[in-house]
Amino acid sequence: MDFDALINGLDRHTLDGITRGSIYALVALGYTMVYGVMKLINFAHSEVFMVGTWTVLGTYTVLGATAGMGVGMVIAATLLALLAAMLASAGTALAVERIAYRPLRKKGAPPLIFLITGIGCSLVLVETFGQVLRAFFGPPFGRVTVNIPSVIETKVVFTIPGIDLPVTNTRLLIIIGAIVMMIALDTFVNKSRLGRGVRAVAQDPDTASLMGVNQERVIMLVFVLGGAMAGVAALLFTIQYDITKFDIGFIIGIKAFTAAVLGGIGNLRGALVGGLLLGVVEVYASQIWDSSWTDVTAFIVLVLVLMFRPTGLLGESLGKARA
Amino acid sequence: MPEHEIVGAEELKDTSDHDKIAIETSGAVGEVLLEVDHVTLRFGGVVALNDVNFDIRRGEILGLIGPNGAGKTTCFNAMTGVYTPTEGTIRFKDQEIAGTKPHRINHLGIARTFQNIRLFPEMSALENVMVGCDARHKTSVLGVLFRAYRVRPSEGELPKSGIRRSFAKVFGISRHTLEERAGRRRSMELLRFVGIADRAHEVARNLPYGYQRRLEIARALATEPELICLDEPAAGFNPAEKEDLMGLIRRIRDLGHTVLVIEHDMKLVLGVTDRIVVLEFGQKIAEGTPEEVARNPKVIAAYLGEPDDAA
Amino acid sequence: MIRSSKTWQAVAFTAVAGLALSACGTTDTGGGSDGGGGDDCTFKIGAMGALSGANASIVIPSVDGAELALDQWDNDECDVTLERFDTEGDPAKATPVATQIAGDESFIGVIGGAFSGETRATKSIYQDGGVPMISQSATATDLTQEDPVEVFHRLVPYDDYQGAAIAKYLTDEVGASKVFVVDNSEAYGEPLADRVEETLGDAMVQRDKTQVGQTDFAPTISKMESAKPDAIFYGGYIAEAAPLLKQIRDAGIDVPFVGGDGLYGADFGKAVGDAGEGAVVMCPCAPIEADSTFAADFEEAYGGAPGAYAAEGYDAMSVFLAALDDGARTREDVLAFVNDYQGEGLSKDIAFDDNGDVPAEQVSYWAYKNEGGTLTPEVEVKPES
Amino acid sequence: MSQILDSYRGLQLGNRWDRAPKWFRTVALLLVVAFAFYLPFLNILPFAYIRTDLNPTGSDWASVLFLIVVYMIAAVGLNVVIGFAGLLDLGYVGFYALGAYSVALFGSPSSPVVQALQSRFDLSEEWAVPFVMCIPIAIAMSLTAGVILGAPTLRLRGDYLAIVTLGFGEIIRITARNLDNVTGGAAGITQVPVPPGPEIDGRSFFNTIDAERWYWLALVILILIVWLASRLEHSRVGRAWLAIREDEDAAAVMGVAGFKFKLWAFAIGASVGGLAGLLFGSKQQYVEPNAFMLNLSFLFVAMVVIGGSGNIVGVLVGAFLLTYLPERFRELQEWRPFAFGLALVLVMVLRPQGLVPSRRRAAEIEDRRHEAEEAAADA
Repeated sequence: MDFDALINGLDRHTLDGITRGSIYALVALGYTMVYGVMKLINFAHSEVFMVGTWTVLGTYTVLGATAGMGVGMVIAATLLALLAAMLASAGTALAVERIAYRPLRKKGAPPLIFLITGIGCSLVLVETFGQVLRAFFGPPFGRVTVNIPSVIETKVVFTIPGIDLPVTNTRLLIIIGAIVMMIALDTFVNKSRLGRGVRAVAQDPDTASLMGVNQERVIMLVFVLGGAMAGVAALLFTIQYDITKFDIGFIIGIKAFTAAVLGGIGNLRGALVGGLLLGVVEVYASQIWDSSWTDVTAFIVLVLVLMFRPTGLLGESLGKARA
Repeated sequence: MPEHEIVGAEELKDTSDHDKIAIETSGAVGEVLLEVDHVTLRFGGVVALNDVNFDIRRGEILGLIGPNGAGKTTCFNAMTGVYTPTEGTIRFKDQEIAGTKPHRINHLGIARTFQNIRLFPEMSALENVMVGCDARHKTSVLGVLFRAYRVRPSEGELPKSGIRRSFAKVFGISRHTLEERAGRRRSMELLRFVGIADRAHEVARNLPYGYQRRLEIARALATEPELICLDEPAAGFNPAEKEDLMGLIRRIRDLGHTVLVIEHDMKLVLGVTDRIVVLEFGQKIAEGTPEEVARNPKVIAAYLGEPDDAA
Repeated sequence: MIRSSKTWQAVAFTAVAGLALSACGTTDTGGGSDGGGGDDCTFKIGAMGALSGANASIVIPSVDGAELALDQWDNDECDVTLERFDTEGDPAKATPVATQIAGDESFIGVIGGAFSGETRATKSIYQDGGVPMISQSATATDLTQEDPVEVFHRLVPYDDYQGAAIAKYLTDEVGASKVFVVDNSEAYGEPLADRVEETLGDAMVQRDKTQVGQTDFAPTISKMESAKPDAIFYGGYIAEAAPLLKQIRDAGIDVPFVGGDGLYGADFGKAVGDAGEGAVVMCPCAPIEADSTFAADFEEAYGGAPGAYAAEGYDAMSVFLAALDDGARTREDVLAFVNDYQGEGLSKDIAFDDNGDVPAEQVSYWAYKNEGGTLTPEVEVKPES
Repeated sequence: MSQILDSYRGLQLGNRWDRAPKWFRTVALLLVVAFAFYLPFLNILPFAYIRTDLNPTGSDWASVLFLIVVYMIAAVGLNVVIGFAGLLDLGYVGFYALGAYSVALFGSPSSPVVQALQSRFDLSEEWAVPFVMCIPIAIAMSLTAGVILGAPTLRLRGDYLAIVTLGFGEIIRITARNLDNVTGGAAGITQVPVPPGPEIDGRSFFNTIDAERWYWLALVILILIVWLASRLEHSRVGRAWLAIREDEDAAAVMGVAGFKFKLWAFAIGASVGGLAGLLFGSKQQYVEPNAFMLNLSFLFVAMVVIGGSGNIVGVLVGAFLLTYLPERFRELQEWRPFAFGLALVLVMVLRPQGLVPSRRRAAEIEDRRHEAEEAAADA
């Protein structure tokens, strides 16, 4: 155990953790929204994120984007990739809902069945990129790690004065991106008419439908919104890590779900808090021990939190969305 | 506490004898069984019960009445362990039960029904009652698995056929098997007692409303409670059914149970109870015999304010 | 009631009759096939390894190489086929495969296991069945040194040798005195990194562990930043090496990056992109001259340059085929032949010592440099033993 | 697909089985068991087509049968947790791993634990805990783990329990991988002991070649476990679990100690999982952490749900299909996971109650379907 390493670079490690956690938080939103409205763990959500990363790669390939382009091109390519990833991820989420969940809802299946179709969908999506597309198109599809051109070159943009902590442009983008999207989503759910429908269904589906809220539309909406957030996460992820892989979603999905539970599943702000906390805990743990113990530490923290707060740090309430 | 002994199977052919489901009580009729002692219950800022104070005596039928929202069901929930009182105590047979877990309270001897029926919908009527009987059974999980606790069976309990009979004679019969048989038999008796034995094997969800209400009572009786609390048992009944129910409540008392009834319907309450406690806005406003309560101006005022919707 | 009971009797009768009738039609299909006894020379050789999954690119070229050796074999007397068994590199999936091979007498040899885990799980099965094994790429030390079995042989040096060679490369060729050693906590990377650490001694500045599936290596990077190494060694696979190397370079750490043979393969360059320029992969696989006949034949047969362990796969098959040429017709004959084999192979001069290892002086160990996305041989390394 | 299902439903096998005379059921059951024991040698056309070793690269039929039965044991155990008690356990592989590791850690002469004991008590280098003693150790370890995991977490609601158990499974695997001095680390432990038996042809009775003996051993244990599990199902314990699943509050008021019964379900499931893991590790004679990845937990849950959660026969069918089909169709190679995922979605969408549902579950689903339809009609 090496607490010195942790203490000496605490600021640096916290920044690392927040960067990592921002991705978790954005993906966690998808779990939390679907859970809030349907009381359902959407196991295929990790693959919604994975599809987003591939879409970014596809967009860059079509645009011929590479490292070292002009600033205008970089912005254009990034924005296009963002749009494409959000669309593709939202579309995938919606398709999963249509194919795997809606028929079951109509049949009144218990939650366990949704879990299995979710896992099935997840496998189908993973294998689509790992096997099916490879069989038809060959590389880059397949079971290997694929390089995504680093369109935005990593540079130190400023140094936090006082603690002398350099902050790179990609990190800044991830953290700001995550927080902006979170605020936007929170505002949408709390302020807009559609968002009120979401909250109404989350609170009490029966009353909501009596009051004229179309439940099916609300469900579609949360899948689309959750998917779009996963798309944003996918772009930010590729900017920071420059890779994708057919099963890249699996671990991030589990982490994001953990983050959602940690913050209080069903609670948007909980997803942010949970994601950031999980990221920071993981990075701290890798400093104290090494990265092979991060998952153990993360899950133990989760159990401890749940023992004292059985519904997560901020409690579960998409309906009330209170902090 | 009634000790459940495995009732011998010798009277298997006899089916309508209620003595078999009567419970043994350990105390004298008329002594205080349950004491609600200055109980206050608050939820956030709302005071649901305010310094409520009454007791239930062994062998009586006590009515707990009051307008909607008077705190009747809350009082019930406090007594059966669903809520813990903010202040005050509840004693059952001189034992503090406030804050005790619901299943412990049941084991102490209090059973209840629910205002909005809560059966186990996918279990048959018989199985529902058997869950109640199980509360008095002693076989543990390991006992069910390995059946090592053997009991020397009486003649009536021995199987008829050769090998099994000799086996049972040598090794005895597991306590689990005997309890299971006794539970099944007792459950059938109880279903007969409440008058729904004809549909014992039907899934609870498919039973008609009146049957479901009676099934809940049978299930509660199966746990051999000294005190059984009925939460609006007549809700949704027509006058003829209410008449039947009144008979049933009296017969329950005759089996040795003490009965607490929450009811809206004044006629039913006045007709069946020995004593009545009246709540309004979480406070006790009157207590006494049906005649006394019916004459009490506070009660009349409380009930004039609101139409008798259950009638 | 009586009627329904009759129905059931009828059903029961029909079922019994059906079983009896079908029993008459017993045919010998499936199951263990009858071995090629006598002078009949019809045999099978199994190749067992991860033919699918993320690490298939380290295994498939070697099996292709074996197939090539079989195609080029000139023998009218014998009819030999190569059967490919996919284990996904998973020991649990490899055991039924091994039992199958061991139980089928027509298999006279196995090429593999490709990875150490599956080899560890199956070598006692092959030992029980007396099936000679020649592994093209399993490098765990214990396979031959701690727990040897007679049937197991391998064409590659074990981790101790590799660790020493890598450490020597790091100190002598790179000239490093502060090496940062990272591994992937898995059965492959961890022992290799341990050996490197042992040989480096004081030349190692810090050790860190990561895990498979990790994408964010910020904690490791920050440790590197404070340790200020002059070289980095990574024991692990491509999937994690790619993001790790990218993040190292993004952080502005420009010291040489060296990996073990887990990174060897065409996929490395693709996965790591520009950041991987100049990265070094150490491999006990001999370089194949681009203009050699083997390379040309391989390219013609499989449409690509020979990949990881292609030459070793070719050699493994050649040894078995030489046994058949020599007149070996049973597993015992083949095993005896392999134990005493001496000959020149594509990858090295082949001979096996008592433990089943190629003698250290005959091993070739190479450093490959990633140049423009392809691994090109840089220098051969021989540790002093 | 749905037509096949409909015609299958038309047969009403379940009802007919229940109404069949007792002698018929006994005989049929005995025949099925006898047939199961005979399976490794099944060589009669056309039935032999179910063998997995028909093509040259197939896998050994008896070994596959063994794996199927081990997974069946695990699925029956998990069914106690999911099907009977209604608790979602996504970390079942943790118990399976504990079982396998117990026999390896205490029974293998090359395990660090045994070596520590050897040097501590001056024992010979071949000494290790005998296999027979490893069985209670394995069961005790997984049972203890079940109770330790369950006691603080069973009060959590269903979905929270899911993630906590998932984490538990990962913690077991990662700890086994990282604790080199205790578990042998990522390299695992070799020389895991096998059950004792007479030597035949110079090999121990349970060896690596004659997999059918392992299969028979596992089958005997499976039959025992199924028998015990059905005892539980049709007893006060089974009723209590069902009552908790249907209405936990009402059950508590009826005197059912919810927490106690849930913990029992967890402990029973855990020990059965440990037993399955023990068989697996012993047959394999080699235990390593990567054999216990998270996916295996999902696979176990899928077996239970596809087969028909709550129904032991259904669970057996589910475990059989999900283990057997990928082995039978090895020639599909890399397409298998894709096909597997597709099959999961299709089967569940077409038949949410599972292939062989418990009648109660089927009724529940039918009920809710009506509710869903009514709700849709209202809206």
